[in-house]
Amino acid sequence: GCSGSGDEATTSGSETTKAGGIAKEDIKVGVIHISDPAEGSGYTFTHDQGIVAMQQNLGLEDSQIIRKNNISDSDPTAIETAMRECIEDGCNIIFATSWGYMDTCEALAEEFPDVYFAHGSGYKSNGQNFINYFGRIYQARYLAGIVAGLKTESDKVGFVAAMDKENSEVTGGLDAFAMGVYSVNPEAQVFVKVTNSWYDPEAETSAAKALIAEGCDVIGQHCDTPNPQLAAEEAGVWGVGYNSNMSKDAPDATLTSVVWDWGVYYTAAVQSLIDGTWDGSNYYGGMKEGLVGITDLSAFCADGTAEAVDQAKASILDGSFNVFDGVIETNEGTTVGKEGSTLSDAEITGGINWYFKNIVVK
Amino acid sequence: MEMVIKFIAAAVISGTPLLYGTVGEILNEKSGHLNLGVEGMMSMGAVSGFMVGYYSDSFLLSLIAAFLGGAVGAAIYAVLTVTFMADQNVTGLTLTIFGIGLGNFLGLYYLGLSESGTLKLPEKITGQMRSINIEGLSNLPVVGKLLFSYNPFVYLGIVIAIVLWWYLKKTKTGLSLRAIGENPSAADAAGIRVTKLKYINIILGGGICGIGGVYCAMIINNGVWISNSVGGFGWIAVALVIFAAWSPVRAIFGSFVFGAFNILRYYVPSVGIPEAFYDMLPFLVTALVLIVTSIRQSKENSQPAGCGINYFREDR
Amino acid sequence: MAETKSTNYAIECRGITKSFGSVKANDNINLTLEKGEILALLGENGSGKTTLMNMISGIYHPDQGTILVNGEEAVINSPTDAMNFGIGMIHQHFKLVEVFNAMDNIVLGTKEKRRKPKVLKQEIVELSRKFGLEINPEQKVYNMSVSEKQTVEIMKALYRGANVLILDEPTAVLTPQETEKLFEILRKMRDQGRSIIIITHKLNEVMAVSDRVVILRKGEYIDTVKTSETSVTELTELMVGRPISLEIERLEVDRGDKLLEVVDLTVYREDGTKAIDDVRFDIFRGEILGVAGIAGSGQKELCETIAGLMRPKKGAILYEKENIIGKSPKEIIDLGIHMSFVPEDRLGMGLVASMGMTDNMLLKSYNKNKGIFVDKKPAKKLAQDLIGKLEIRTPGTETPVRHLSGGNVQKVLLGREIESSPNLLITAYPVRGLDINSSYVIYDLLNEQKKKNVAIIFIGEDLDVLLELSDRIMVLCHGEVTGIVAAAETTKEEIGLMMTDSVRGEAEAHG
Amino acid sequence: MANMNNTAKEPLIRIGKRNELTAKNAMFLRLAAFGLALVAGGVFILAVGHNPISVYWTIIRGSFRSEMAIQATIKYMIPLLITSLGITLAFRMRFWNIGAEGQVIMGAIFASYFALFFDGLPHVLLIILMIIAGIIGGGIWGLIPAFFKVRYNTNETLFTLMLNYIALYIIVFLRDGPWADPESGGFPKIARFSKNAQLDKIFGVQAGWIIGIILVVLVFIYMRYSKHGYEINVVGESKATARYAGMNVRKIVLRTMFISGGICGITGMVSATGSDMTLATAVAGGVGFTAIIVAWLARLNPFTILLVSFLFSVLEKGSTVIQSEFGLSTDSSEVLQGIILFFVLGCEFFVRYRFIRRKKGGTD
Ligand SMILES: Nc1ncnc2c1ncn2[C@@H]1O[C@H](COP(=O)(O)OP(=O)(O)OP(=O)(O)O)[C@@H](O)[C@H]1O
Ligand SMILES: Nc1ncnc2c1ncn2[C@@H]1O[C@H](COP(=O)(O)OP(=O)(O)OP(=O)(O)O)[C@@H](O)[C@H]1O
Ligand SMILES: [Mg+2]
Ligand SMILES: [Mg+2]
Repeated sequence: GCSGSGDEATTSGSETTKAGGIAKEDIKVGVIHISDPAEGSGYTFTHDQGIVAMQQNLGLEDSQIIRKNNISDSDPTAIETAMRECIEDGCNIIFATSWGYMDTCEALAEEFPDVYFAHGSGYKSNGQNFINYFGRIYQARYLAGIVAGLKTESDKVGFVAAMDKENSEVTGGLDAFAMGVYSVNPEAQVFVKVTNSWYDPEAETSAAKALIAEGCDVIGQHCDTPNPQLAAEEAGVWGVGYNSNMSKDAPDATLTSVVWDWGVYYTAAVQSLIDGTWDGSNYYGGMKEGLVGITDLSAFCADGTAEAVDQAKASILDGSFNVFDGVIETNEGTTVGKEGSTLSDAEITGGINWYFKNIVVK
Repeated sequence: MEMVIKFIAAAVISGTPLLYGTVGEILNEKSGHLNLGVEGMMSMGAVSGFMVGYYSDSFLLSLIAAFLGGAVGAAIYAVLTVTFMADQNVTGLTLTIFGIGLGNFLGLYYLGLSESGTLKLPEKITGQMRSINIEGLSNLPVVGKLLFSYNPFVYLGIVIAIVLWWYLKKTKTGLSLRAIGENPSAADAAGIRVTKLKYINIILGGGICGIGGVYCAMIINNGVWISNSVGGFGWIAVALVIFAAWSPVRAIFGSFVFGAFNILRYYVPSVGIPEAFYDMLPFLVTALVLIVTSIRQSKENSQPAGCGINYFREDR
Repeated sequence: MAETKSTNYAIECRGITKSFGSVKANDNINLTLEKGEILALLGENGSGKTTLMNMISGIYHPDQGTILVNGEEAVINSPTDAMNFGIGMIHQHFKLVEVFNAMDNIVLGTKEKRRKPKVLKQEIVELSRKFGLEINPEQKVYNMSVSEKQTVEIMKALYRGANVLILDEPTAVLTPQETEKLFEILRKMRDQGRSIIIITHKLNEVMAVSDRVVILRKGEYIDTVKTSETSVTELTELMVGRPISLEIERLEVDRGDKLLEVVDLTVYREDGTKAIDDVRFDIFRGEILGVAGIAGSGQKELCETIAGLMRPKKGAILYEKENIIGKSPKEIIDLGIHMSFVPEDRLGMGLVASMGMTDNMLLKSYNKNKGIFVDKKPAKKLAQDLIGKLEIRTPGTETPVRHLSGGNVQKVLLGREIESSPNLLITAYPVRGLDINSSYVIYDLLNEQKKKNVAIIFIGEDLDVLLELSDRIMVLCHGEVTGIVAAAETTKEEIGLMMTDSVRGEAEAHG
Repeated sequence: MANMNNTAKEPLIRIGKRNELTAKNAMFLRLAAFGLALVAGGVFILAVGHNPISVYWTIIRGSFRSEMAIQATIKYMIPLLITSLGITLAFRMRFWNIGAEGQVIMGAIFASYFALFFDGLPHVLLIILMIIAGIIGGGIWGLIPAFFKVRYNTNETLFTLMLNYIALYIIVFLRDGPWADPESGGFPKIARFSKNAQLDKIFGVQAGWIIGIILVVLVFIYMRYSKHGYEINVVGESKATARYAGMNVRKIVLRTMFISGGICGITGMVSATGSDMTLATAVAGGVGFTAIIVAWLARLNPFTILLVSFLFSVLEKGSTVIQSEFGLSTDSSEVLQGIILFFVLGCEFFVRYRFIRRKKGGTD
C-alpha cells in the first residue's frame, strides 16, 4: 500500500502518530550512503544533495546531520554497525538510501521503536517507525524516451541497465523509456545490456561500447556512473544520463538527464517529525511533487523535442496520462494491463518483469 | 563478421590495463618477489596520473606521474621486502589495502576541491588518448579496425611488453635478473648486484602497473574520476601472470584474451549462461592453467624458483 | 698485474674476526696464500673455514681485520669485488641457476657484452680444453650430475680469470676417480701460476694435493705447516688439539641369522629412469655391509625402497622371511628397520632444523604413546642422555639443531636411530662433511651396534673407511650390483674398478 | 688489478645479523614500531587537516563509548579471529594458504543452505548442522588446493588466490539464480534467514565470539601438544624429513588443509548466520586477506592472534566513527592501516638483523 502522492503522505495525520513533534534543535538525522557523496554524479551524490537541501530548508546545524558513507549494501554487518552508530549518536531519524539496507532497517526498527527509519527504494515497512520512500522515476524516463526517440538516426537506442528483467525498478523505468521512444518513433528499437551491478564503472563502459558497436546512437542508462554518457561522447553519439545532470560529465553527448530531487522528500519527512505529523505511511512522489524530472534539454536535441516533451509532461502532470495506461504489448507478444485502466503502484514498484515491445535483448 | 571485429577491438581495449598490470608483475616475480600489491600500485598510478593530468593539461606529465605513482608503491614494497626482508605476501596485501585507500582518498579529496563535483580531464588530454586515426591505415577494411584503431596506451603497452621480453631474454641484465629470481644466492656469488637489480626492476614493474592504473581512469572511465577505478584489474593481472607463463609477450595475447572474457557477455547472445560465470571465467581458466602446468612439471615457464623467499646473503 | 708489488702472497689475511649474532665464527685469523701454491685449509666442523673463505670471496664482510690482495689492502664488499681481485670461490652448495644451461651460468654476472651463443660456446669449449675439463655448454644444470655441476663452477671461476680459486669441500660428493681428476686440474692450474685454497676433511687428500696446510680450531688460527714436512697424525693433532688414534677396528663378531634378503629388486625413479636393476643381496645380524658406488648409482633409492618410501617395480625384500614390500614406512619402522640418511644438505632429511633436540628425538617415536597428545618427557630425557653419551655440543635440548655444527647434527641423528634399538640400521653417508674426530665417534657407534647384533648397511664414500669398517662390501654401478666381496680380501683398486662402467662392461661380457 | 684496491669502499651501511632478541626485547621493539607508526599516521592525519590526537582518541572512544559500541567492536573481531586461527594451521605447515577468503565464503554457502532450506529444524540441531556444514564447505575449499599440491605440487599461493574468486562468483551465481530471494522483486539478494536459523546472541553479541575463544584454546593445544600439531610442524619444516619419519605427508597436508579451511568455514557460518543474517557477497569481505596479516603479525600464536585481531577491530570500528565525526572518508582509515602495517612489517627486521655503520676512519 503506497499512498498516492507526497502531499497526502506528509500532511494527513493519523492516530498512530505520537503526540507533539520533536524540537528542531533536537532533530538529528542519520544518512546511510552506499558510496561517497563527494563523487559528483551518482546515486549517492543526488541523495546527499537532497539532504543538503533539507538542511538548508529547515535551517539545521551541520552537527545535526550524521553521514555514514561507503556502506556497501552487500555487507549487512557494516550496515548494522553504521545504523547503530547513528543511533548511538542520538539520531531520531535515519535515511537509508539503498535498497539493500531494507532488512537491517526492519530489524532495527523493531529494536529501537523511538527511532524513525526511512528506507529508499524497497518495499517493506511497518506502518510505524519504518517506512519506505521512492518515486515515480518512470515518469521522467518516459520524457527522456521522447528525447531519445526523436534524436536517434539509426533507430537504435541503447540502454545500460543495472539489473535484469526481473528487477521492477530498472525494468519499469526502461519500459517507460522505451514507451517514450515509441511514442515519437515507432520504428526505433531499444537495445539493452545488463551489467548486473548498480555500480561497476568498467562494466558500464563496456556495455555502452557494445551498444554503440551494434549501431545505437543514443545511450540511456540506469546505473550509477556517467560512463555510458562518456562512452557515447567518445564515440560521437548521444545519451541520456541518470541520477544527476550528466552534461557536466559529457557535455557533448548528454541530451538530458533523468534526475531526482530528494530534497523534496527529505524536507517533508523531517518537517513531519518537527510538526509531530509523522504517520508511518510510505512515500511515493513523482513529477508533480518535483521529486523526479529531467534536466534542461541540451542544444543538440532534435528539433521539436521541447514541444513533445512539454506536451507529455503536461499530460502527466494533469493526470490525463500515467505512462502505464491501457493494454501494453511486451516484446514476447503478450500483453499486460487492461483497456481503460492503469497499472497500480504496487504493480509498478514490484511487478514489472516484462519488456516493452520495442525492446531488444541480444 | 563486423561484430566480431568490433568485439576483438573492444577486447583489446578492455584487456590493456591487464597487460600493464601483468607485465609489471612479471618484472616483480622475475626479481623473486611475488607482489600481491598490483591492485594497490595501479590505484596509486591511477590517482597520481589522473590528478597531474587534470591540473597540468599534459598527457606526458600525466603518464610520468602515473608511472611514478605506481613506482612509489613498488618502492615501499621493495624497501620492506628487499631491505627489511618482510614477508612478501603480507607486504603485498598491505600495499593493496594502502594503495586502494590512498587512491580513493586522494580522489575524493580532489573531488572536494572541484566546484562541479566532477573531475574531468581536459580535452587536451582526452584528445591525445583517443584512438589513433592514421590516414590510409585506420580505415582499411578489417585490418584498419583490428590493428590501427586503438588509443596510444595500447601500442605503448605492446611495445613495453616486447621490450621487456627482449630485455629478459636477450640482454645480460635480463639474464642476471632471471638468475636473481631463480636463485639469488647464485646470482650474488656470480657478482650480480642483487639488491640493486631487485630495486630497479620492482620499481620499474610498479611504474608499469601505475600506467595500467591511469588507463583505467582515462580510458575505461573515459577521463572522469571515479572511486575504485581500477576495480579488480590488479588481481586479474596476478592471475594473468600465470596464464602468460611469466612471459611478457604471452602476456600481450593473454591480456587480450582476458579482456575478451571481460566483455564477452555484452557481445554474445544471452543463452542463459549465468552472469557470474563470465566473471568467474578468468580465474577458472587461470586455475586450470596452473594445474596443467604443474602436471607437466616443467621447470621452465613456471614461477621463478626464488619467488616468495627473501634473500639475505648471510642466511644459510 | 704487471705492476704488483714485490710480495709473494696472492692473499693475506690479517686479524680477521667475524661473528654471527653470538657465535664468533672467526677470531683474529691470519692466513697467507702464496702465488702458485695449493693451500689446504683444515679444521674441525664449525672451526670457521667456510666463514673465512666467504669473507675472501665477498659473501660476508669481516667485523675486524684486513685482507690483502697481491700485497695491497683490499676491501671486498661483494663477489664482484672479489672477482675483480681475481678471486673465485666454489661453494660447498653450488651456486648455480638450475634452469639455465652451463653457458649462461658461466657468463652470468660478468661485465663484458653479451655474445652470440655460438661464439660463447666456442670460447668455453676452448677454455675447458686448456684445463682438461669436460663440459657441455648447452646442458641445463638441472640435468647435471654433481661432478658436472662442479665442473661448471670451476669453469665459472676460470672464465672470470680467477687467479685465486677457493674450493669448499669439493670432494665430499665425488668418487675417488672424480677426485683424482679434479686434483689433476688443480695441479695444472697451480703450474700455470694460480693459487688455490682447498677445504677438505680427508687428510689423505690434503697430503696428496696441497703444498701447505693452514689449521683452524674453534674459530682461531692454530698453525701453518708445509705438507712435505708433516704427517696425518700431526695434522690431526693440530686440528683436534690432542693426539687421537686413526685406527678403525673391524670388530670380529659372530655373525647371526640372516635378517634381510633382497631379491631381484628393480626400482624406477619418478622420471621413469631405472634406479635399481635386479639387485639381490642379503645381510646377517652382527654384520656391517658396506655399499660402495659413485654418487647416484642407486644408493638413495635402495635405502628408500627398504624404508618403504619407494615402491619397487619388481622383486622382494624379505625381512626375517617376511616380504615387507607394500608396508608403510611406519610399519617398517615398527619392525625395527631404522635408517639415517645424511643428504648433501645434511639437514634435509631425518632432522627438523628449527626444532630442538627434544622434538627431534620425538620424530620417530611421537606416535608410540596412546592418545592424541605427544609425550615429551621421555624424549627430553633421551636428548639429555645423548648429549652426555656422544658429547654433543649444544647450549641445550631446546636449541634448534640448525644452530649446531655439522658433526653435532650428525651425532644427534645417528644417536636417535641407535637409541631406538634397531634390528637393521641403514646409514648413508653418516660422516659426510664431518671432521676426523667426529667421524671416529661415529665409527665407534656403529661398531657398538654391531656388537649388539644389529645388522648394518653402511653406505659410504670413502673407500678406505669402507674397507676397514665393513665385513662385506657390495658395489653398485648404475643400479646394478657389480660385486659383493669380503672386505678383508679385496683392495681399493678392485672396488674402484667395480664402481665404474668399464668393469661392468667386462663383467657383463664375462657373465 | 691493483688499481681496484682503492676504488672499492666499504658501504656506508650494511646489514648484519644480531644476537637474537629476547622475547621481551622483541615485544618492546614491536611496541616501539607501533608507536612510531602512530606518529607517522599522525603526520598523515595532520596533512589532511585534522588533529591526530583527537582522531586517535575518537577511534578509541568510538570502539568503547557504549555497550553497543563494544558489542560492535567485538562483532568485527569475530571473523578476523577465527579466520586467522584457520590460516595459522596452514601457515605452520608452510602451506601458503591465501585462500581463506574463499574458504570463508564456501563455509557460508554450505551453512546457508541449511539456513535457507531447513530452517524448520529444531534450533540447536540446526545451528550444529550449520556449523558442521560450514566446516565441510570451508574444508573442501581448503582440500582442493591441498590435493593439487600433494599430487602435482601445484603452487598453492596462486591457486588459492584463484579459488577465492571462484567462490565469490558462486555466491553471485546463487544470489542471481537458484537462491535468489523471490520476494526481492529482482533485486539481487538472498533472503534473510528466519529467526530460527540465526545464531544466538550472548551478552548482546552473536555467539561467534565464544566459538572464537574456544578455538583459540583448541588451536593452541592442537598445535602445541597434539601429535597432529607435531606432524604439522615437521611437514612444514621438511617434507623429506616427515617422510623419513614414517609420516604420511599427503594425508597430513590434506587433513591440515581441511581443518584450516574448515575453521575458516566456521567464520563463514558465523558471519552469515550471526552477523549478516543472510548470505551476502561481502560475507568474507576481505577478512581472508586481513587475517593473513593478523596471523603473521601474531607470529602464528593463537593468543597473540586474539590480541591483534582485537586491535584491528578497534581500528575498524573506530574509523567508521571518525568518518562521520571528522568527515574523513573511510578510505583514510585504510591509508592509516597501511601506514601502521608498513611500520610494523619493517620493524620485524630489527628483531633479527641490524644495520652496521661504516666505522670511522675505516678501511680506506
Ligand atoms: N540507481 C539505483 N536505484 C536504486 N538502488 C540503487 C541504485 N544504485 C544503487 N542502489 C542500491 O545499491 C545496491 C547495490 O550497490 P552496488 O552495485 O554498488 O553493490 P556492489 O557491491 O557493487 O555489488 P556487486 O558486487 O554485486 O556489483 C542496490 O541493492 C541498491 O539498493
Ligand atoms: N650464516 C651464518 N649464520 C649464523 N651462524 C653461522 C653462519 N655461518 C656460520 N655460522 C657459524 O659459524 C661457525 C663457523 O661456521 P663455518 O661454516 O665457517 O665452519 P666450517 O669450518 O666451514 O665447518 P664445516 O667443516 O662444517 O663446513 C659455526 O659455529 C657456525 O654455526
Ligand atoms: Mg559492483
Ligand atoms: Mg664449511
